Parts: sequence; C-alpha cells; structure tokens
Amino acid sequence: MAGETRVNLKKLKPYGDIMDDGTIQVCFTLPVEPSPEAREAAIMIAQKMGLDQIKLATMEKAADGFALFVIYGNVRHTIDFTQIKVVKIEAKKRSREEIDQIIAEKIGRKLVVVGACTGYDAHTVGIDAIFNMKGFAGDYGLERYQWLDAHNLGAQVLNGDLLEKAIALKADAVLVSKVVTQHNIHVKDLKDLTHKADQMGLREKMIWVAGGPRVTHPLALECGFEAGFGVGTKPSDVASYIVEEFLKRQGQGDLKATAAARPKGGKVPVKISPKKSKKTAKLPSRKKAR
Amino acid sequence: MAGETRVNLKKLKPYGDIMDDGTIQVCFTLPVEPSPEAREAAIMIAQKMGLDQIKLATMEKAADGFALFVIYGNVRHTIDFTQIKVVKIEAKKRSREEIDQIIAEKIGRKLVVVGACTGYDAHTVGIDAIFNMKGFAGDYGLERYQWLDAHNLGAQVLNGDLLEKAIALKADAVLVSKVVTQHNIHVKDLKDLTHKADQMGLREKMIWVAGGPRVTHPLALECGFEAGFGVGTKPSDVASYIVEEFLKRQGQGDLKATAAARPKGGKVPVKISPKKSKKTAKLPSRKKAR
Amino acid sequence: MAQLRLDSSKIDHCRQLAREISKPVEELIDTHTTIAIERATLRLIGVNGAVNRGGQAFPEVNAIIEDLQSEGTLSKGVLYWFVNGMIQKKMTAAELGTAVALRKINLLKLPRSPDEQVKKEARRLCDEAKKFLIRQREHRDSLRAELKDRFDPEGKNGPLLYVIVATGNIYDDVIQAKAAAQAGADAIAVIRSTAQSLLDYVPHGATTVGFGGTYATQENFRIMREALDAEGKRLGRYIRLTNYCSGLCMTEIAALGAMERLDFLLNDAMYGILFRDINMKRTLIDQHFSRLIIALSRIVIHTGEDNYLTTADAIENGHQVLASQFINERFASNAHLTDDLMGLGHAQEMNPEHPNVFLLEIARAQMTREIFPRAPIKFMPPTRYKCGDIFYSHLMDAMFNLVGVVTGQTIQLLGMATEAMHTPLLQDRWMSIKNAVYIFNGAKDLGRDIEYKKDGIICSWADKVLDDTVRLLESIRTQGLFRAIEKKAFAEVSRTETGGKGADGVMRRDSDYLNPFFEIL
Amino acid sequence: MAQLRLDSSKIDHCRQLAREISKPVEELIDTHTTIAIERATLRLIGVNGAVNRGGQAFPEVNAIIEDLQSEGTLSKGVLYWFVNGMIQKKMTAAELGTAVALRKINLLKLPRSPDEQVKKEARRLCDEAKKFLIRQREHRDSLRAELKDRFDPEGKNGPLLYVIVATGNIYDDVIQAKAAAQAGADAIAVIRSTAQSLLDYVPHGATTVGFGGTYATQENFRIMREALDAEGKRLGRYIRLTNYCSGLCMTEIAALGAMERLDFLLNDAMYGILFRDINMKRTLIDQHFSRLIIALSRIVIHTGEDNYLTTADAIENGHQVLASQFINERFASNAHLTDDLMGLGHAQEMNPEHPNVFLLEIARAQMTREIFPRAPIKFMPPTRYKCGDIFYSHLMDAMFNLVGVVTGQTIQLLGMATEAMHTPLLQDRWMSIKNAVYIFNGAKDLGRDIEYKKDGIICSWADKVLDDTVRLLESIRTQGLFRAIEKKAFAEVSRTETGGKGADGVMRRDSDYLNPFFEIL
Ligand code: B12
Ligand code: B12
Ligand SMILES: Cc1ncc(COP(=O)(O)O)c(C=O)c1O
Ligand SMILES: Cc1ncc(COP(=O)(O)O)c(C=O)c1O
Repeated sequence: MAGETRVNLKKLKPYGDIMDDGTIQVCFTLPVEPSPEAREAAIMIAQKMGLDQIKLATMEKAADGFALFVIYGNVRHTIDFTQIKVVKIEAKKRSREEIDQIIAEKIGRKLVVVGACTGYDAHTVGIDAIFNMKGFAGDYGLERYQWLDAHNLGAQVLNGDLLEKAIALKADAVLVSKVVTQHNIHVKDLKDLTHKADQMGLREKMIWVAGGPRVTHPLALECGFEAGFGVGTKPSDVASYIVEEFLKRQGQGDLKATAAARPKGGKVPVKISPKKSKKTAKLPSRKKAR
Repeated sequence: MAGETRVNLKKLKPYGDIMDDGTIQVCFTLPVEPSPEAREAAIMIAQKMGLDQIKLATMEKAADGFALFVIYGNVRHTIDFTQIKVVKIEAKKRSREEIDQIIAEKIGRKLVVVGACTGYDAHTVGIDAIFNMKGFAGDYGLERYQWLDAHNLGAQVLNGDLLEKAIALKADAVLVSKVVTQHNIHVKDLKDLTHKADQMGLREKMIWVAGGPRVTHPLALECGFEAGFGVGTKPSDVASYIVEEFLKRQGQGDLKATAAARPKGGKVPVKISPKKSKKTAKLPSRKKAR
Repeated sequence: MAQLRLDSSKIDHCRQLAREISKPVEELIDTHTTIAIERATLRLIGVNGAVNRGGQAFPEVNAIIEDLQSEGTLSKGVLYWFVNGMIQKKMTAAELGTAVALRKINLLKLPRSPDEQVKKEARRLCDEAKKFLIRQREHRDSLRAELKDRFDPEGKNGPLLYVIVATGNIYDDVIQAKAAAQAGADAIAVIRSTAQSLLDYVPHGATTVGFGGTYATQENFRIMREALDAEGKRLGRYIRLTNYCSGLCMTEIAALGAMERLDFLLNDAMYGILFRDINMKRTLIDQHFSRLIIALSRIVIHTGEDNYLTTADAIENGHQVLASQFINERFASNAHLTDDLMGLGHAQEMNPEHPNVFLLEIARAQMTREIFPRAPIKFMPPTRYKCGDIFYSHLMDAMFNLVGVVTGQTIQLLGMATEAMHTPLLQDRWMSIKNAVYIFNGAKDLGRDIEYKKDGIICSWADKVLDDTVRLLESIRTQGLFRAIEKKAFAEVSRTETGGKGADGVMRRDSDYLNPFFEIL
Repeated sequence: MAQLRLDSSKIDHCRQLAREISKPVEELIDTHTTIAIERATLRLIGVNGAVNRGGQAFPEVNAIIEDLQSEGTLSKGVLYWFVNGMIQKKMTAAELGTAVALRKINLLKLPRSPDEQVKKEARRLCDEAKKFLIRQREHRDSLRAELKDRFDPEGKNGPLLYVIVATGNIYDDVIQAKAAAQAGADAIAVIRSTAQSLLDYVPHGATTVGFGGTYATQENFRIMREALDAEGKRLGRYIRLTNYCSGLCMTEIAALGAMERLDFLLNDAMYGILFRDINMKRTLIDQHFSRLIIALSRIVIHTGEDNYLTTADAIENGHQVLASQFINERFASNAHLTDDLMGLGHAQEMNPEHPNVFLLEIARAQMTREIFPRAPIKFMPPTRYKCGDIFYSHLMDAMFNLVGVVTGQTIQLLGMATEAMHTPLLQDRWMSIKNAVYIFNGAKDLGRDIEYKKDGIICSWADKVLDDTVRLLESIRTQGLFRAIEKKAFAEVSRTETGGKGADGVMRRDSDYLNPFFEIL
C-alpha cells in the first residue's frame, strides 16, 4: 500500500507512532533540587543515552534535594535483529500424561526431583507452584506426576542441607527457587550451591534447575545450572525439560534432535539400564557422597 | 554521620535508592512479536543507552507484531552539574502594582502588548491565561494592568495578520502562543513570524515573546524571539519581563544590572522621550511598515 | 442503576425551554442554504472527484459551487442548475461534475428544460442517493449482526472502549487502529488534522501528512473502514469508526461518512461557533442538513459539550454542559435523529485536587445518564488537568473509567497518560485500554450495587446543577440564542451573529430554491 | 459509613469461639518461659551492650542467657540469678551484664542473697524499667500533642499514609524516610533484612548492609526516630515509625521499640509459625510477653493476616483472615491491649481480573471495619498479582486506595508500582504517595455518601465470608489451635507442634521462677 511503512529488522528501533521514530519514555530522579539547571542535567543525561528530540514531560519535586523527571525522546540506536541468537531451553513442551508415559516406557522407574527455596529466602509460592498437586495456572504440579518422586523441601533451606537431602533421596534433579535478589543475593546463593555440588562430585549426577521471577536461562547457565525458568513457568515446562535432559544424558537423545547444548561441554552422562522395579532403580554410578 | 552518602555534583547520576546507583526506568515498544529474541533486542537497546544491571520488568504483547517493555537499569553516564549554565530570563519578578508603577513613572505611557495563538493552532486557554482579566493561578491577566494596553487577538491568527495588527496598534511587545507541536509546527510557525518581522523591519521595534507548554526560553531564542515562557507561566512573569526589557532598550537598564543578554547582539534599541500623554506616546522611530 | 431522585418537572421544563430556544433558529434554517449544503447535495448525487488546482487536488464540488456563487445564482440551489445541465448534456452527475469543474461547461449558459422536468429529475437523483445511503447502512448493519455486535445505546453492557488515532498518516493510523482493536478497543476515531474544520473544502484522496491528526477525506474513510472490517472479522468483534463532522464542511463530511459506512460522527450544533469561530448562522444551518443525512444513515452523533470544560471551569460550569445538551437534543430531534443516535457529550474535567471531586463527577455523570436515559452518552476523559507526570495522569484516567462504569456511560473515550504531551503512541493507547478493561471489569456491577444517600453530597450536587441549568436556559430563551452566545452562555466564549468564518457562504433561499433532499431526508 | 447489616449474633459467636480457642494456649503461656523472654527481661532492666564474638558485635543478653541455658538453670528466670549478681557485686545491670557476657563473672558461682531480697530488688528494677517506658511513652505522646497529631484509630480522618523504606542501609533509609514524609507519608516502616526473624539475637549498632531490608537494631531505631522527630517538626506533622516485632526475637524488639519510642510494631500471634516456620509454642509464648510490653507503651500492633492471602487465594480464603483476626484480638486482649491498639491486618489481594473484584474487596474491607469498629485497621496493598507492568500495578494501587478510603480503613500501607521488581525507589514511593493523596482526597466522603444495596453483591459476599468464618473457628475450637494449624487452617501452610525453629528455647518455668514483669505489665 502506498505510504505504508514496514519494519526493517536489520535496523530495529523502538516504535512510538511511526515506524523507526525510536520513541522511548524514561523516568528517573536526580539528587538535586528542581531548577533550570537540574532540567538541563536531565536533558544531558538523556542525550548521553543517545536520545534525540528530547521532550521533558515533567520535572517534579520528589523531595528536598530531589528532582524527578519524565522524558520522552527518540533513540538513535538500532539493533540488527536478524543477528540475535538466544540460548534457549530447547525441550519440547509435553503434557503430564506424555511425560509420565515417557518415563514409564523409557526409564522404567520414578525420577526423583528435590526442590527448595534456598538460603534465607522464604518465598515458597514459586516453588510450591511447581511442586504442589494443584499446580499453577491450571497446570498440575510435579507431586501429581505418577512417575515423579517429588520432594518439596520448602523455603529457607540452606545449600548444605539441600545437598544432603538430594543425596539421601538420590535425586535425579535438583530444583532451586530464588526470589529475593537484592544485592544479587540470588546469584551468590546459586553459585554457592553449584560450587558445593562440584566439590561433592554431584554436578554430573543430577540435573540442576533454577527458577524465580528474576531468573533467566542465561543467568542460570552463568551460575552453573543447566536450565533457568522465569516468570510464568508451569510445572509441565520443567517436567518436560527434566525428562528430556535425563534421556539425553542416558544417550537416549533421540527424543528430540535439537536438544539444548549442555553448558559444561559434552561430558556424556552415565548410562543406566532401565529396570522394572521403581524402588531400586537408580543411576548406577551414584554413590552416597558422604 | 557515618555511612551517610552525599551527592557528588561533579559526577551527578540518577538516584534510585542509593546515591549514585544511576537507576532509571525506561518503557518502549519494539515492532516485533514478543519472543526471547525480542527481549534480547530490548536489552541490547538498553545496553546501547549505557545501562548496566538491566532488569527487564516486563515484556508485553501490545499488538500483533509489537512487544512493549518496561526496563530498569543503572546508567553509567554522569553529568558535571557544576558546569551547567542555562540561559535564563533574568527579569526580576514584580507584582502588578509595581509594574504599573514603573511604567507610569519611567515610561509615562501605556505599553501596547498584542497577543495571539498563531497559525492554525486553536488553543486559546494559554494565551487567555496570560491576557484575560481573571488571569491564571490567582495572578491577574495583562488586561487588568492599568498601564498596559493589552490586545488579545485569540487563536487561529495567521502570522501576516498578527504583524499587521501589531503595526496598526503600535505594539511594544508581541506575545505568541503555540500549543500544537506535532512535526515541530510550532517551531516553523515561530520562525516564520520573526522572519517576516525581519523583512518588515519590525524586529528591533518590538519585544518578541513566545509561550506554550513545549516552549522553553532557549527554544524561543532559537526561533528569533527574545524570551520564551513554558508551563505554569503567570501573567506577571511576562509583564515583569516586558517592562524590564523595554527599559533596557531605552537605556534605562538600571532597573536590574544582570538583565538577559539579547540574542541578536548588542544593537541598541531606539531611545524614547517619555511623554505625559498616553494616547500619543510611541517609539519615535516607528513608522508604518507598509 | 442508582438513582439521584431528580425533579422530573424541572427536566421537562428544560426540554420545553430548549424547544422555545430553537424556534427562531428553525425559521432561519428553513429559509437559508449555504455553499456547504449545496456542495454536500452534489456529493450525494455523485460528484466526488477532484480537479487540479495549483498542483493540489481540489474538489469538483468546490469548483462548481464557487462559480455559481460568484455569479449570485446559488440561492436557487445547485440542483436547479446542475440537474438541468445533466438533462441538457445527457451526462451523469460525475461526468458533468468534472466538465463543469474544469469549466468546460458553464451551467448558467445552458438551455433550460422545463422546471417540472428538472424538479422531477432532481427528485429521482435524490431518491437514488437516498437508496444508496440506505444500502450502505444496511451493509453496515449486516456486518454488525454478523459479528454479534453487543453495543447498547443505553450502556447496559458497560461502556464501549473508544480510542483515538492521530499520526497524521492514514497508513500509520491503520497500524495503530488495528493494534488498538487487538488490545480491546471497540471504536476508533481518526482525529483530524489541526484546522481542517476551517477549510471550506474536503481534501481529496489518501493523505500521509497532518498536524495533530489526519485529514478527513473520503479515501481515508474508506481505507480505515476496510481495515477495521478486516480486523473486526479476525477478532470476531465489530469495530466502530468515528470521524469529525464539524467545521465549514460538516454537511459534506456527513455525506461522505454516510457513504463510507462510518458509525459515529462528532457533530454538534454549536461547537463550530464556539471553538472554531465559525459564523453562527452558517453553523446552525449546516448542522441541520448534516443531521438529516446522519439520521437517515443512523449514525450516532457525538456532541461537543465536553469542550466547554476545557475553557470554562468544570466545577462551576456543569450547567452549561447540561443546558447545551438540551439544545443539541432539540436540534437533533428536529433533524429526525432518534434518542438512540444522540451521543450527548460531557467530560470529567474537574480539578483533580478538589475535595470530593469524584463525588461531584459521579453526580454529573449520573445525572446525564438519568436525564437522557436512552441516549448513547459519550463520556470524555480528563484533559485539561492532565500533566507531564504520566503516572498521575494514568490514575486520573482510572478514576474517569470508574465514574464511567459506575454511572453507566455508553461510550467512553479513553484518556491517555501522555495527554499533556503528544497524540498517543501505540504504547500509550495499549496501557489506556488495559486501564479501562481492568476498571470496567472490576467495577462491573458497582453502580447497581449501591445507592446514593438522599441529600448526600452527590444528590445535592445534581440538584444544584439542574437548578443552574433551568436558570441558564431561561436566560437564553429570554435573550435568544445568538445574543446569549455573545454574552458567553457557553464555554466562556463570546461570538457575534455577524462575526466568524464562513458567513459569506450563507444565502437566503430563492422562492424557487430546489433541493429535494429537504423533502426526503 | 455505609452498613453491611451483618448479623451481630454471628460476630459475637466468633468472639466466643476465639476465647475458647485461646484457653489452652493461655495455660501454656502461664507455665513457660523462653530464652527470648529472658533476654528481653534483661534488656528492659538495662542490659543492652554487645561483646565481640568472632569479630562481630554479639548482644550481651545472648551471651548471658546462652550460658545460663546450657547449665539448665534458666527455668528459674534470668532475674533469679542476675539480680542476685547485682546485689552481690554491687553493680548496675549494665555493668554486670558486660562482666557476665565477657565471662568475667559466673552468675551461678556467686553467693546467694536471701530470696526475699532478690525478689524485692528484682521488683524494684522492673518498676524502674516500667517507669522508664512510661516516660518514653509520655515523651512520644507530648511530641504528638505538640504537632497536633490527627491520627484517629477508628479512621475517621481518612486513612493514614504508611510507606516502607528498605535500602538495607539505615542512613539511606533516613534519606528515603525524610523524602517520603515530605511527600506526605504519615508513617514509615523500616523493613527488616531477609531472615532477621530467624536470628535468635538482635544485631547491634547502626547497620549499612541488609538484604531486602535493614536490620532492626536499637541504634537503627534511634537513628530513624531522631530523623523523623526532626523532619516531623519541620513539616509540622508527627511522623510515625514502624518496625517488625516478629520472629525469634519478638520480645526483645518489643522492648527496644518501647525504649526508642516506636509507634507501630508488626506483631502477630501466629505469623512466625506460619511464615517463618518458628515453633508454635515458642511463638505463642513470646507473643504474649511482647504484647505486655507493647500494651504498656501503647504501641499500635499490626497483625499479619494479610500474608495469608499471598499463599492462599484471596477470593476463596477471606474467612481465614477474619478467623485469625478474632484469634489475634483475643490474644491481644489477654495481654491488655485495648481495642485502639489492635491494628488488625488484612489485604487487597484478589485476582484483579476477577469480575466485580472491587465489589468483593469492598465487602471484605467494609466488614473488617464494621466488625472491629474501634480497631486501627491496617490495610495492605496488592502484592501477589503485581507485575512488571508498572503502569498497571499503579492502577491496582489506586483501586486499593479507593477501597481503603471508601471503607474507612485506618492505616493504609501504600502499594508500589514496582512491587514485583524491587524494594521501592525514592521515585516509586513518591508516586505512590501522590496516588494515595489523590484518591483519598477525591473520594473523601464517598463511603458516607453511598449505601450498599440489601442483598446486593457486596452485602451477600460479606455474609458468606462471615458464615465461612464461623465454620472455620468452630472447627479450630474442636481440633485445638495446634492441630488446626497442622491441618492448614491458615494460609495453606501446615506446621506441627514440635517442628519449627526455636523450640529448644522454650522452658517450663520452675516453681520459683522469678520475673516481676509478669506482675506489673
Ligand atoms: C508473596 C510474597 C511474600 C510472602 C511470601 C509468602 C510465601 N510463603 O512465599 C511474604 C509476605 C512472607 C513475603 C515476605 C518478604 N518478601 Co516478598 N514478596 C511476595 C510477592 C508479593 C509475591 C511473590 C509470589 O508469591 N509470586 C507468585 C509466584 C507464583 O511467582 P514466582 O515466585 O515468580 O514463581 C514463578 C516463577 O518465577 C517460577 N519459579 C519460581 N521458583 C521456581 C523454581 C523452579 C525450580 C522453577 C522451575 C520455577 C520457579 O515458577 C513460578 C510459577 O510460574 C513479591 C512481589 C511480587 N509481586 O512478585 C514480593 C517480593 C518477592 N518480596 C520481597 C521482599 C524484599 C520480601 C521480604 C524480604 C521483605 C521483608 N524484608 O520483610 C520478606 C522476607 C522474605 C524472606 N525472608 O525471604 C521483594 C524482593 C525484592 C528483591 N527483588 O530482592 C519482592 C519483589 C517485593 C518487593 N518489591 O519488595 N513476601
Ligand atoms: C484544552 C485543549 C483543547 C481545546 C482547546 C480549547 C481552547 N479554546 O483553547 C480543544 C478541545 C478545542 C482542543 C482541540 C484540539 N487539540 Co487540544 N488540547 C487541549 C488540552 C487538553 C489543554 C490545553 C490547555 O488549555 N492547557 C491549559 C493552559 C493554561 O496551559 P498552556 O496552554 O500550556 O498555557 C500556559 C503556558 O504554556 C504559558 N503560555 C501559553 N501560551 C503562552 C503565550 C505567551 C506569550 C506566554 C508568555 C505564555 C504562554 O502560559 C499559560 C499559563 O501558564 C491539551 C492537553 C494538555 N493537558 O495539555 C490538548 C492538546 C494541546 N491538544 C492537542 C491537539 C492535537 C488538539 C487538536 C489538534 C486535536 C484534533 N485533531 O482535533 C484539536 C484542534 C486544535 C487546533 N486546531 O489547534 C494536543 C497537541 C499535541 C501536540 N503536542 O502537538 C494536546 C497536547 C493533546 C494531545 N495529547 O493530543 N484542545
Ligand atoms: C463536536 C466536535 N467536532 C469536532 C471536534 C474536533 O475539532 P475540529 O474538527 O474542529 O478540528 C471536536 C473536538 O473535540 C468536537 O467536539
Ligand atoms: C506480623 C509480621 N511480622 C513480620 C513480617 C516481616 O517479616 P520478617 O520480620 O519475618 O522478615 C511481616 C510481613 O509482612 C508480618 O506481617
């Protein structure tokens, strides 16, 4: 159509009301009293951020010595959207029934998953959403899976205690929730856990999964986990991942060709021979770590 | 006090909840469908803007093919606040009574001010706030000043018509309001007026004042005006400026030493000999321009 | 719906006063025509092309009418000459329109067929035009039926979500309109470019540059209607389209809007006078003809009383709005609009810092609902007190939405957090719709679940405003509408009978004035 | 205030049930003490120093009590030993405290004065301590009077604006608290660092690092109180200070809060059990002693029922909140708190997308107001459904503010648009206060101007919740509180009688247990 505008993905820019206008809204506070100079300082900051056609919507006195600004402007920056590659959890999304069936057929014993909200973090709602029977957003929790042996340790669980429990329960997967993030406490706690697990020789024996509202998959990888789940995760998302990853480690990677690349290189996980008895089935290489 | 933090004006940064954390909030839309890649693109734009510790608060589907983001992050940029110099209207703020008295005593005739909202801009509320008797925010309008002869031509006044009227009324000051700013129509219209005024030899004979919610003093200077007034202007602000500027041009700059530097260099305005008769008093050099 | 227990005899009295106020104007309307009425008449019978004037597309109707007017021959009505031309030249209206506009044919110089024949042919052409409009209306109604349109003029299904688009470029407008519909908007208004209302012609073709809005043109109407039809089908909801039928071309916009199946038109008996400084007579005569077309096409009008509260204080002047609504209602009835087409406008524009401001706003909105129970009331958002603090502005809209749903308004024009800044960005509109959806759903039945205390703040305020309205209408009746407007009866704006733009386009009709539309609409 | 016409006999029945539920717990309280009670006792008589333990300041009271407990001698009460020590060593409590904490003196190895003398001296010391607390209370009351404090427990002057600061650094908190007061906040809560409630000691001195909050220490209390006193004088308004009196140290926080003139303390009979997995007995015994101190100092408590709605669905579980409020009320009465000190907590946590959600929220808030008419009800904002769309979150807070003012809540904890993101920035708090000021002013008298329709949605919902509450309380009475908690009576959380942290800090009192505070408080 004449006059019509199309997005240029090689030079992607924010959209206000016309393609490529680059319009964005910004709000911040400067620790100076509102004044023409403060206004100028705010505009200069916006300029340094790469904004053109800066429109200062308001300068408000937020308190003595604090000026608050709302600014609209047009960013110069563009992004080559066609070049963006994001590391993603590649597991195929399956239903509870499918997952149960796969475990029954291909593994033949219950997978043991142990979860907790660690450190001094007392937020249980997230980990409960994943574990509890009733689940989250209409998706049943892991405790409801016939072929999962799901243990939710609750919140305020110290890393050491979690690892002990994981060993005792012979966990196949460890699921960690982190909600409080001030001063990056979540990152510290997560790294500490995988570090301790490394020292105890547990890293390769279990699947490490992190979750929480500020957790992303890349962040989880950075902390030594194998997968990270964020806002809005459903239990079946996690279960889908765990079962696929488990099979991949067993060499049954045939479930899905494009499974996620393991972060820690291609170290092949131990093989297990599926057994009928659920009680005794375990990863053969697993030993009590203490 | 121990632990207390003070602002460093040489390296001023936005304040979130701790001095110099640089926290800002950003909201924009990208013309792509929400996806992990879109999220990454948004983060990359934030990075290009100079943000660290980027926290993507939300990615929302604003429409098919449009993802909306709210982001918090910490800007790296700092501003040397001590070096900021802002061109300001330096006129001393005076009351209506004071202004009337100064005109009566030092000029001895009514000053003629002509105002309009120009072009196709139909917003009268702003110019009315300055002119109408009842004024704005408890401050009486110019029509109420005994020693001002105030003519409000209303809105939708074409530049040519305004200039004609200004000549006919022997205006000492021309007050222009611009409210609609889309596609910078206000800048175009303002520049066109001063350009026309130049051609008609009116520039030095009258005081040119612009106003409106998006008008700033620097913008007015850029458009060839001598002063610009923005949001929240009161009639007495404008009147204070006009009378001081008028006296300065007459060489009676003694009213205030630090009067604003004229934008068009130091060209000395014509002198007038104050006369008693208000009716006939005028700038002697003024002639009908056509 | 909660009840304010208003004195119905006072309401009846107001309607009676409005009737008396309109009387002298009706005489004026019956004896005059305007260049705009004549242009619209030509458009209705099929003259919608444009000729090149100085590189720009200039409507044929303007070329034709200007020539006739300059010869002083328009007071017989354009059809008097034009239909004769069609007969003489055996041309369709479109063909003759082009030829005359290009001055290849001079209508005044043609031989004249018998008056009866011209009259009869004129009538036939007008009947055809009417049939076309009815077909367009039926087409629109069938689309609505197909999508199970839930619009209820009395607002019983909750307020309709109405947003504006205003990029200046019709193609960008389409993008924004679709996005808005996806987010939940029920109606899209394409705001017109600044000052189009002062143009004495309707621009031609698709346009991509406008200031503060997009030009209203027949082609732009068509493009947007087509886009909304498609989007509506995809979404399974009928999406309404709105434009502005005010200003010097209100008659023509009504005609074009009717042809292009618009749903809503901003159309007010006095808005042009007060806010665009258009001549009183011109406006009042034009509005009647525009409304005749609108009534036929069963388009819902939106009156512009909300604007009063942008120039006059909303707390003090609520009665001006109500008085004007009674007058607008009267003029609309005179043009055969039924109650369910009268989208009487008002707005939530009181100072947000006034103590108990929501109570006063509830009183105003609720009384509007109760006084005009069958009208699809159009409720406009806060604009005047909107400020650069977008977070605060967003809250003002939330409270506006709350008042809207509690008092059962029919059409809710959603406010924008960035009202004080710019015409809405896509994201502004999205969050505004989210705002309305949230409030409308959460307070769905609140209005039905509460009662207003007798003699409470809300009921007393409504009583006061009604009393003030009676007084104002009485004084307008006494002075006459023209003089009352001069004395700032509305919006603190003064206009004179002879002042304003477009006065020279008004003509007293000759005794042999010919325009069958006045009979059949 | 509009009325819901609740059945008062049902309300009375609930109170009776709560009385019966509390009975077995009262016996437990009367026969036990805890390490925390003993520490608080020492603090009250003046032992508030700290010794160095592994480079960190460790409270003397902990050092002293730990040693006594490990010797199994604490069941006589710390004063039994400590006052004897003071007599023997002729030292002040502070001096002796330091010496014992540094293990320079072993209390158990000292010669023993006659029991009567120890008792008398203990009583004298406690009386002194009580006098000091009363002086502090009077000091606070005179500051309030001086500044013409308008706080009304029944909420008649509109909700009080309450905000949190949570930088982790007490000095940054001061900056934020002052800024909030300037913006209009009436009360400032310094949120505690994550998991302080699980520390079995109160950290010492000014602190500058915390996670999700700032440590509650005596010095931090003092710093903030001083800052708010100064700011309040400058602004001409008394600014209230709040901290958290829950967890393993609730008794000590009560003591320190009383000494440092705090105005509000979050203090709940069961919160620690449910949300911090603290042992039931420990919590119930501690809460009583903490409340004895609080009652003397006339601090307003805030109970924590709002938290239930973060783990249990708010629409389905409104009755859990109400049942718990009745129980909290009972325990508070038992500790001599008067109604005007019982800031019973509840929250607006229903799914914002639920149809008519505001009607249900109004019903819940209004019934809380009506059932506890003299209590300074504490109303908590939406948190659970808060999301990263800060514009939408801001609206949720607006509707929360509306419900608060319409239903006459006393203390309104203002929600933050960034709730789902981070502890509040200065600008978040500023816009939140602006939100509340706007809504409270605009809807000032709305609650008094409307009535709820008999058998309407609002009234019916209130009836339903009351009925559910009766049933829940009946079942708790039947099972006993401990077992009921195990069976998830509240918040969908299950705790066992023997589980949870701090159980080993509970001791049955010896027959010669000495603690005069139980007599004089
Ligand atoms: C409910 C809540 C509480 C409740 C917790 C009750 C409970 N038992 O869980 C109570 C009231 C007790 C509480 C207390 C505190 N809270 Co809190 N709380 C919240 C709140 C409102 C909602 C969290 C929630 O339940 N979300 C719902 C669940 C379903 O979402 P989710 O956790 O994101 O989980 C989903 C995904 O992330 C994912 N997921 C999560 N975990 C995992 C794990 C795995 C393995 C997987 C696969 C997926 C997964 O799946 C879930 C389902 O989709 C948030 C604010 C908000 N709206 O987000 C603040 C919030 C998290 N709390 C906060 C704070 C600071 C606290 C306190 C420290 C405050 C204080 N000083 O007193 C305390 C102490 C808590 C402590 N010691 O840790 C801050 C954290 C700030 C920060 N970023 O660091 C927040 C953001 C509020 C704020 N703005 O200040 N809180
Ligand atoms: C009221 C209003 C109207 C009324 C105008 C009534 C009237 N007779 O004035 C009506 C409803 C008619 C209207 C129509 C339109 N409006 Co309008 N309108 C507004 C609104 C809501 C308030 C403006 C106002 O009155 N402010 C109050 C006055 C007191 O403030 P002020 O103008 O800033 O003036 C102060 C200072 O700026 C200064 N000042 C101003 N002028 C001068 C001059 C001098 C010499 C000095 C010294 C000082 C001075 O002093 C004043 C007092 O402090 C604003 C939104 C908003 N909240 O700002 C939109 C707004 C200005 N309108 C807008 C638009 C687009 C239009 C239309 C073009 C829409 C359309 N397409 O139909 C039309 C057409 C108008 C036209 N042809 O120009 C846009 C402009 C967008 C932009 N930045 O370009 C706005 C921002 C709304 C929006 N977000 O879309 N509008
Ligand atoms: C009735 C009416 N017509 C038209 C308009 C738009 O302005 P215009 O078409 O004059 O530019 C408005 C403004 O809101 C209005 O209320
Ligand atoms: C009664 C009560 N105490 C304490 C807290 C704070 O948590 P904590 O002190 O356990 O960290 C809350 C939480 O909101 C509460 O409601």
